Amino acid sequence: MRSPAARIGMLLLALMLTALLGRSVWQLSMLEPASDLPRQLQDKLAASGVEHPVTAVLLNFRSYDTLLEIAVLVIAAMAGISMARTRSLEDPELRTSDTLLRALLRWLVPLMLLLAGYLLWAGADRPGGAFQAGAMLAATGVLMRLTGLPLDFLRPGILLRIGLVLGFALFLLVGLASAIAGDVFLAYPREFVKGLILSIETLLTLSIGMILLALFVAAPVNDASEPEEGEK
Amino acid sequence: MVEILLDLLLALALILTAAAALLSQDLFRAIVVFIAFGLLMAVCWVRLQAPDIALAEAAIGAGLTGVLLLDAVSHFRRGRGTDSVVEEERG
Amino acid sequence: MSNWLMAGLLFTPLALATVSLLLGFRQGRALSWLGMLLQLLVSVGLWWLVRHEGGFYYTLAGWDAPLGIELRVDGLVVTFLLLTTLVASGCGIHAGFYLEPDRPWQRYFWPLYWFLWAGLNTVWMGGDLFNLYVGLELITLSAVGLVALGGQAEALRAALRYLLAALLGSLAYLLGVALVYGQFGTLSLADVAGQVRVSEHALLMRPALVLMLVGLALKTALFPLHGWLPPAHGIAKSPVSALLSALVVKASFYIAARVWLEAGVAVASQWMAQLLGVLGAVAIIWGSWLALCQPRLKQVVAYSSVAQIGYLFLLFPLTFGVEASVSLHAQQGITLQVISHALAKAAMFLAAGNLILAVGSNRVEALAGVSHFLPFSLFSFGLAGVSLMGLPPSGGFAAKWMLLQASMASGQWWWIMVLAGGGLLSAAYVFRIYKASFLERDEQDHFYHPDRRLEVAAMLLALASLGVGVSGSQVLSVMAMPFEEVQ
Amino acid sequence: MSTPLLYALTGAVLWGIGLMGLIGLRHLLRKLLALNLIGSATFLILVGLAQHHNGPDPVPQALVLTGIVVSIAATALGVVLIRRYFHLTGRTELESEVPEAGRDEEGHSG
Repeated sequence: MRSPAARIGMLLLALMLTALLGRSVWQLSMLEPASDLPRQLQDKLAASGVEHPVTAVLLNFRSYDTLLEIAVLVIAAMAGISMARTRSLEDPELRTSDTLLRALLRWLVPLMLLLAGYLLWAGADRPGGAFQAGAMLAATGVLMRLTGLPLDFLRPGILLRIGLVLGFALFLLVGLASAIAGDVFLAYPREFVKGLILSIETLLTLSIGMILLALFVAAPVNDASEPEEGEK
Repeated sequence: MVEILLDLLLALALILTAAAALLSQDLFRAIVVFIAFGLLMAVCWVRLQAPDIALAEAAIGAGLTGVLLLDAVSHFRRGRGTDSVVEEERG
Repeated sequence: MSNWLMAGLLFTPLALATVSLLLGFRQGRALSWLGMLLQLLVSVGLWWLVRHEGGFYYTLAGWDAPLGIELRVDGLVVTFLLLTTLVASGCGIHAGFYLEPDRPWQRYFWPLYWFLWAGLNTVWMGGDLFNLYVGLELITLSAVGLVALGGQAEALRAALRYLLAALLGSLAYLLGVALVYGQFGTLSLADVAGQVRVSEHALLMRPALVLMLVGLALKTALFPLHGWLPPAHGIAKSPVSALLSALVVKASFYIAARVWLEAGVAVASQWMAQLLGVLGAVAIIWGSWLALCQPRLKQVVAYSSVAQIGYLFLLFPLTFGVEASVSLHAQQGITLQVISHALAKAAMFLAAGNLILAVGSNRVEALAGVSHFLPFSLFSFGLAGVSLMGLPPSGGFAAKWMLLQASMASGQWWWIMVLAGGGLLSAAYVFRIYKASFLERDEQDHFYHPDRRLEVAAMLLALASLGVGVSGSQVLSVMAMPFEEVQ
Repeated sequence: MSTPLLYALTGAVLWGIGLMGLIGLRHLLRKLLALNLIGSATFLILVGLAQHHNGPDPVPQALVLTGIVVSIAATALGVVLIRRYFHLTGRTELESEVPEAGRDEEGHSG
């Protein structure tokens, strides 16, 4: 594939990187701990509206990161559906006639939806939250698709696009609302913080599930393409 | 003591699966090994007392990424119409 | 007042992206005019505010750093916000009339465009190392999406190459951030800068610094990591190429510069600074030379970006181990270079797009005779070229003049030769385009005439790049003290 | 040596493996796989190094969650692009200027 010299070069590069990186990690681990961030987090956790620290960081303390991260997901989904077949995303080759699988699915799908709901609800005080729940939703969708169940809502129409941005839009509006109320961007009003975080998470779960599913389903079979500039 | 041994084994398994996922000749197998890597990562996160990441890694890192890649490989295998398919890389 | 302006600045691009995703291309375009106007008002407002009341920190979500995320707004930042508004609006207006509205995938142009803009604003203001990473990824993914939009195989290949390189760069940067967090226990750049000065183990930050700089250099396309840039910038639609060359590569450079100036100079070594400078110098010469050899017009402009990016990396040797006044001089010179290159390169790509539209080909020799038909666009191309060459009175001249002075004052005379050589080579490749377009050709005299508005957008940006040179001192006075606390 | 430190060092090794894969492999999906490995390695170092002294630290854990979502987005975008690229050209590698026969020869020599 590559010349032997190039291979040895690559190997040396990788070994050097590993050695230097390992040395640096080792040296840094010898230092006295510098961080009092976990302590600060504990102090302020009560004011964040959720009991689970990771959720508090994601949806309150560093909510701007999370907002932009959803934006990144939406971008990927857009790029995906922009290349998809425009009529329908159904893939006839995937349809299965396996009755056993279908019967199994009839039980499995509600169970997985239930699990997704649990993960979402648990996020407030235990491990779980919008991302895990959204991934579970998407996994359910993937299963349904693999067995050929029709997923008409994934047609790249207006409904799909609304679904993709629903969670993001609510998040953004909450951010704006606090700014209109005279506070900084994304600051939740103290008294509603719990409810707001839960509603944002719920819609985020739906949107994340849809985005991940759309990305999976967006099989690029659309032949139309833009001619290169100057080639008409 | 047992825990340290477990951690060492896990770390070794991570490195081996990572190398195997990249070196495997067969793309399909490479991705299956990669999914195994993701699951091992999830165990790792449990050992690092990060259950949130473990859940996300298992669902997103191993599950969805794996399905996405497997789907792509089967797409490559089916080829595009009658064209010859450049499926496996050489060397 | 500042709360309202900041909320407007953060909200508008994201909201525009969301709403325009639900609309078609034409409605999205109409809405985008409104968004550009809002961004202009907000960034002028912020600029005015900072000019009169000084810079400030803006704590997002009401949580102070290091737990929360703080944005920093100072003279330099508002200047870059304003620059982004000008350049992105110019490119957006151009795109609005350049792209074919009836293609089904064009509806995704505006959402990607606005997400890109949101990412740029985030990066200029970012004071949190991880938030900067997310901002960078936002920029990268939307930029890749724009390159690939409705693309042919060539565009897809360029987009994939770009994606792989950019992701590797981001991950190297993130690895550096991970090491920094392990060492200092904070993600706030200001905190890191403070700790580096007092910590006795500060030198252990070197590997993290190297990783961040290498990752960001890959994303900025510094020689020899520039391989992904010419295909991506060459194949994208002209307004997209303009955005990428003018703003996107500057975002990663900006982060590198801030990390370097706030924390890096305290822990770096002379050879690191000189190495970065030498790579920049090679980029200037090699990139200009390759620009001269390219058969296709947009490749010429793209390789010229590789060369112009090289100038930016002279920042590192000219700010390391030199007197504070020299360092400030170099910083101002680099800032001017960023601004004037952004304006000039955007103008050049837009003008190149118009020329290609007129002659129906991307090849340089196909330009023969176009000087009669499209003098306006050709003139814009030339004006932008003047700035790239560094001739007075352009912004490029002011920038290179300041770099020259900084080189002399710090005794690093070798950069002067590079500055001179780069200027000559850029003159050569701009002149080559002119020569091709002034050749007479009899057989073809039916050029397509592009929309007047396309030509105006290019011309305005070209004039602005000239204006930066004329009003260089005013621009710098607004920035007050570049890269320093304005609290 | 503590557990987190062990995993941080594992992350350093994984970075090396991933980087070699990214540069050395040609198949685009394999490159994407290597990038994912590098991502996991980075996350291990981030959490492992931070938790070495103080035990569980929710901040880097939250960062890693964000990072995982960003990397699935990037991976998915990559897969979509690769599939479309394959659909249009029948290729799964970037270097396609070389004609088919030439590539076979190159394969034998490598």
